[in-house]
Amino acid sequence: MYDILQALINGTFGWGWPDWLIYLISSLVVVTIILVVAPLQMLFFTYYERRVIARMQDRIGPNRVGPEGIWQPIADGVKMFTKEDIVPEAADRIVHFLAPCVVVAPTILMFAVVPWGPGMTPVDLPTSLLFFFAVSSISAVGLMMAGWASNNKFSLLGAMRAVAQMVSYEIPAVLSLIAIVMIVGSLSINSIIEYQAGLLISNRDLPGIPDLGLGWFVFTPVGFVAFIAFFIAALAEGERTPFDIPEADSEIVAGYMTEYSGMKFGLFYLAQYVLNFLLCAITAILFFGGWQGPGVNWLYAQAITPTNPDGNGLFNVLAGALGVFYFLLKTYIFFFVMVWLRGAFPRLRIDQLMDFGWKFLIPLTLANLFSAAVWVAFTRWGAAEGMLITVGWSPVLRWLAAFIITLAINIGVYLWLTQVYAASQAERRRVELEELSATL
Amino acid sequence: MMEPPFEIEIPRGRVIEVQRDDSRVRRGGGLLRGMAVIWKHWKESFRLNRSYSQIHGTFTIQYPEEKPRIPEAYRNMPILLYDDETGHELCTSCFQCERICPPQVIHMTQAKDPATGKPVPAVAEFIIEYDACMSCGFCAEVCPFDAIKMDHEFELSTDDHAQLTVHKAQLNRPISYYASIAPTMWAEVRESALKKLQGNIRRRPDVIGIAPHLTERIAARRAELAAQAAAPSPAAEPASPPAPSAPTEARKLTPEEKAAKLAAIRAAKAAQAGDGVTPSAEGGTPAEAPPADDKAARLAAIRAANAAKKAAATDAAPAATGEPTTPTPADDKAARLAAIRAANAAKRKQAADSVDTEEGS
Amino acid sequence: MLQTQELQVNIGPQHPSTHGVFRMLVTVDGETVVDLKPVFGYLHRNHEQIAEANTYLQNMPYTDRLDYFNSMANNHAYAMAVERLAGIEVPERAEYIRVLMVELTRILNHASAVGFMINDMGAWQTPLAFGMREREKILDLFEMASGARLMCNYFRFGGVARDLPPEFIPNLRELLVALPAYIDELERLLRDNEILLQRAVGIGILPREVALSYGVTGPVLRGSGIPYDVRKAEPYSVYDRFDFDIPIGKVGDVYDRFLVRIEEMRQSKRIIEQVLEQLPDAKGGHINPKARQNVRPPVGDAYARIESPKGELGFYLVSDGSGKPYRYKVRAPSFINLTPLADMCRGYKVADIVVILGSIDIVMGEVDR
Amino acid sequence: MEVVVQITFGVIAVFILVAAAMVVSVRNVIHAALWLIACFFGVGALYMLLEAEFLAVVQVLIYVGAVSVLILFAIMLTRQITGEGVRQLTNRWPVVLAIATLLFATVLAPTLINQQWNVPPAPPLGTPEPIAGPAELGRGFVNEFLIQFQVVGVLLTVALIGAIVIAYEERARRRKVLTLAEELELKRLREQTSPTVPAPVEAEPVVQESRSASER
Repeated sequence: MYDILQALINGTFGWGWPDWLIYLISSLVVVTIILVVAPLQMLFFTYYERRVIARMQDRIGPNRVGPEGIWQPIADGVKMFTKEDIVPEAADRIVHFLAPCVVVAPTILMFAVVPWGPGMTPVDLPTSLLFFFAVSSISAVGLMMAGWASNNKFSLLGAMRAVAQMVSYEIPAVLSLIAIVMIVGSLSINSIIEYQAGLLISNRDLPGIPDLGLGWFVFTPVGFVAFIAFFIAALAEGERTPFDIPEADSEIVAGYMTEYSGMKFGLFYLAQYVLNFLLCAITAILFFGGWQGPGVNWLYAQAITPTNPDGNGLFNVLAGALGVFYFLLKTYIFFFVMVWLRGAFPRLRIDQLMDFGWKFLIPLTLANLFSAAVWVAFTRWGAAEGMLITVGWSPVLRWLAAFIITLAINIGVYLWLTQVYAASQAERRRVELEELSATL
Repeated sequence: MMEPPFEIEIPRGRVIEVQRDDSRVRRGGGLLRGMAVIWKHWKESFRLNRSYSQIHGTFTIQYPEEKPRIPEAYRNMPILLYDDETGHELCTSCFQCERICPPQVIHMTQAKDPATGKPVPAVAEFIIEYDACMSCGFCAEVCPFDAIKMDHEFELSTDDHAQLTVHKAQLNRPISYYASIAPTMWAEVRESALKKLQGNIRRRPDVIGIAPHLTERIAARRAELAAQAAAPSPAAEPASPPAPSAPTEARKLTPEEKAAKLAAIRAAKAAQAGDGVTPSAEGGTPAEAPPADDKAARLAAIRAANAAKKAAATDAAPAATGEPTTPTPADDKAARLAAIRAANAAKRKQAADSVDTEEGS
Repeated sequence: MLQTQELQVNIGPQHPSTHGVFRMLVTVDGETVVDLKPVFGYLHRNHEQIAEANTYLQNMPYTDRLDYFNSMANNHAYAMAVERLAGIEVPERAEYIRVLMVELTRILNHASAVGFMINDMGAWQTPLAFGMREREKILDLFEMASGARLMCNYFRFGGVARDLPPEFIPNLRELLVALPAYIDELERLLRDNEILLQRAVGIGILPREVALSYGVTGPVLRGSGIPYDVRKAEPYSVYDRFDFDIPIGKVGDVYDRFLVRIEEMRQSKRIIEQVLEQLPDAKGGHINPKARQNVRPPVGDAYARIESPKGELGFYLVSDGSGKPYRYKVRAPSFINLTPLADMCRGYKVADIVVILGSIDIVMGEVDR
Repeated sequence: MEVVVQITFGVIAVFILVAAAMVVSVRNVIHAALWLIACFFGVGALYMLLEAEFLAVVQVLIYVGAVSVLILFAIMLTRQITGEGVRQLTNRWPVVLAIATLLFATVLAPTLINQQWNVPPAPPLGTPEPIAGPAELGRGFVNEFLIQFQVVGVLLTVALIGAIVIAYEERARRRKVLTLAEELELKRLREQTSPTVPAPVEAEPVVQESRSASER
């Protein structure tokens, strides 16, 4: 945004404004856009989810307010705003009030590093991926505050479950990301996206591949396993079925939201849906190339960029539009999958969820980490790093070897883990009984 | 590893053990299969489906725009039928429905001949408490005259609870309405119902038994017809509607004449009161009163009935006879009511005494 | 070491997954259930006492309200009891219609019971929506025949209220195409679902001997592996003329009950097909023309039981020769199946309680009466 | 620009100090924990101000996201939910304050006196790049500080195992409640192992055990 504005104001118009003013203007513009876009995404997502899940259940879904019910979320919002705000007598008023804010703020902050299109990153941090996950972990504190301040058993139980779940599933999420970070060699989201140019194979793994913006990580064995693991972890972090235990209405009513009403309740909803959007977006970015897609890179090459200040501003708009289109399309498809899962599955029990996370997902992602190391070694290392086998191999051969080896490792580990996981559960039951019979 | 499922033969069948195979190692195939099922539903849901044999497609009926098809037998709330042509109600107030009704929500009073005070096979007031009705349909089933039927109307919601106590005027529906919602069911009973109705009409004097909202119109129509018949030629007389009452009598029903007639009836009744032809003499009042006055008349009737009941309960004849004198009647209506009350109380006392003596002997 | 405190949690009476106004006073140790006290009676409507003040026929619509999912089955048991008491013959055709209706009821009850159970596991309504879709179709049929969807009030002493309307049989035949497709789809959706297996296998085990000692009946008993079905044990109506199997479970856990219900839907469909074959040859009309509805049975008592979808449903009537029952007693399967709940839940997790409750398949209208 | 940075620093520093003071002075333990989180945030902001983004992010990730949640968990699991706790400060807090100030002064006074302010020391030629970004940190971990890194790793693993050992109890001892199926299974097992002993006598403890569990 900053570079475009600078090019526009100082280049096109030639006004020669000072840097800090342009910086301030661009910051304000970006913040405004984010603050507008985030709630809009949430509104759209609630409508989208309800319509899609209704279709899955042979229903139609909301279709009364506006054409095809498109204004339904607005009507819901109006309802939320006009509802009475009830604070329980025994609640801790200040914390009760602060909790929704603490939950919502990080989700909006996370938007700061999400690139919407080529050159459309609000804040281009070199450690943006880490920033994303660091900030996302703050909302756990907000959930704790909500659960504790409500002074309700169900709330506290829900908050504990939510936080335990978020903390546990952050580990497989981050472990699966580390595999990607190892391959890319950067923590910057932008460079991860740039890596995924090419056609089925990344440009950087195999130079000379035509650039259609399709060199996505999901086409590699490492990326695929990381994608599955990350998506499962994202479901748990976003409290989506089958991991929506914190708000399991059949057990603990509405979890940490039980004692909230009116717009405070609405804020929790906002946070949840915005978080879901961001998790879908980051999945699209990391494994499906974000805004990458056929044509975007070509358009962007002719646009005004720091490296190419003489470009045409029109191409900025075109590349941006196409990039945003690809990005949102992928994001919405992932949200569709989330809704699809919600339509299809019951939910796990809390101890089963922890079992799955710690005993299956984490070993799987650890093995995937090893695969990623193998991948890097085969595709990039030479004699200098001590990788003597691949000396003299052509890039195609190296890539093929890496692909086959990592595929074998990942499939093998998956099959073995499922077996071990099942056996461990059966074994546990047996051991339990043995111990019992020994003690009694 | 898997044992063959357990099975034994029993007469005309087997006992089979369900196949669990839950010891198999699972790798997520079941989840994917479930997702495939849901995907199919999602894909097919853009097609509208109303077929019984299909399990995919959207089944939703968009309610206010699109009404569900209602089978003939559907029963919601009871209604009363009247004949389209004559306006006569089919109900004869036989009290069958009142007796069978499980939640006891049907209440009715029998009509009386205003001239003679004798009961007429027609209903004076008919009340159904829709709010407590359980729509069981027994009333329609037991009705020997097919006068009470179950309606298909289901949009009964209201913000006024009192509206759910439904009176005869709101319960009345023409036969043609019922024939349109349940043609075959009506066709089955049509013959006998109409035949019985003809029989009953003959025993109903004047406008008794005519749907209340039609009495005015019918009176006007009769007056018109009578005027026609009187003016051009007496030959037109047979063309008058098949109402039992003569058109000459109908002409009397101008307001002044009606008042005169009422006075006459009152006198007659007062004379008859001693005889005690029927315990519910006051039941005749609502039928005479025009529909606008309906409510007040009913109230008076209920009040009178209550007073009579009370009087009977006190078990002391002097007290009962003395009671009518205490209120000072402002108008003749009140006076008449008081007279009826007193007569009733006296009669009930007599009846009770006779019962007592019977039981005693 | 890590000591946890025992905590009492009230689940219900106003709770999303207690299937009505039902309260469970749960003592938990962490997430483990130490003790559970079912508290019910919130829906008590004095059903039996009201019935003793009503005439025999007037009670028929009240039986609809016992287990409002299976009004036809309730009607059947009550009609059978009065018929036994008053010695009323039922024509053959009426018996076939009765069996047809009760088996349709069984399908709709199991479809929704499975759906509700999966809902309690946390599925977002989908299996329930599919079950409700088939249930709606069956209710359409009920509406055609009896005039009402839920409170059918269809049975009369000596037969049924009306004969089947002409459009009933074609619609039923169409439905019989959809039913196997629905059941197969349900199996595909859930049977091998790893999450369902995790939640259902080994949960809420009701061992054989315990099930017997509690007097549990219906799919819960059969899920525990005891092949007891009133339709086979004491064939009433015309059930001795049909071929059908009795599915039983192996372990007695939630999963077994789920499978037994699915298999029972298949068997009910088989029975309906046989009814359709034999119905045209059946003698008699839809009701015994000599049967008086306003019965005054001779002094005596009678007990009639049927295999209702939820278990053995019995009506015990004592007549003193008047038009009203002197004593009227319902043996409600939901109530008796609910009694082992505390034992079934002990030692499992809190989240399992609702699943176990869902797998018992209760209707509070029948439990509290 | 410098002025803005100075002002921002001042604001953040005051915020941190206030938050820290609140941590030790509020009555409610949960509130204290929440103030601690605010304090951590302030430190993260300071890092950000110093353009050490990586450290700032890691500060948030570890302290706010993990450590504080752990603290909150610990408090909620061990204390009454209502949180009305005792006063955190002792009666003699001025004494403690004085001692703390004294110690602080003894450590910091020489530094403050000897430090030459405002003059950044010129790096001698040939010194490596300062360790700032994640790439440099990573390289540092696996090259220069490999042994330290490994030792810390082992230490953490040991701590992890220790935590498991502390938390671990035998299942049978931890689980006081048996399910119905387990009870019967046990009974059956017992009958198999000791057929000589009459079964009812053996079975009785099981029943009693279960009953006592349910009565508790």
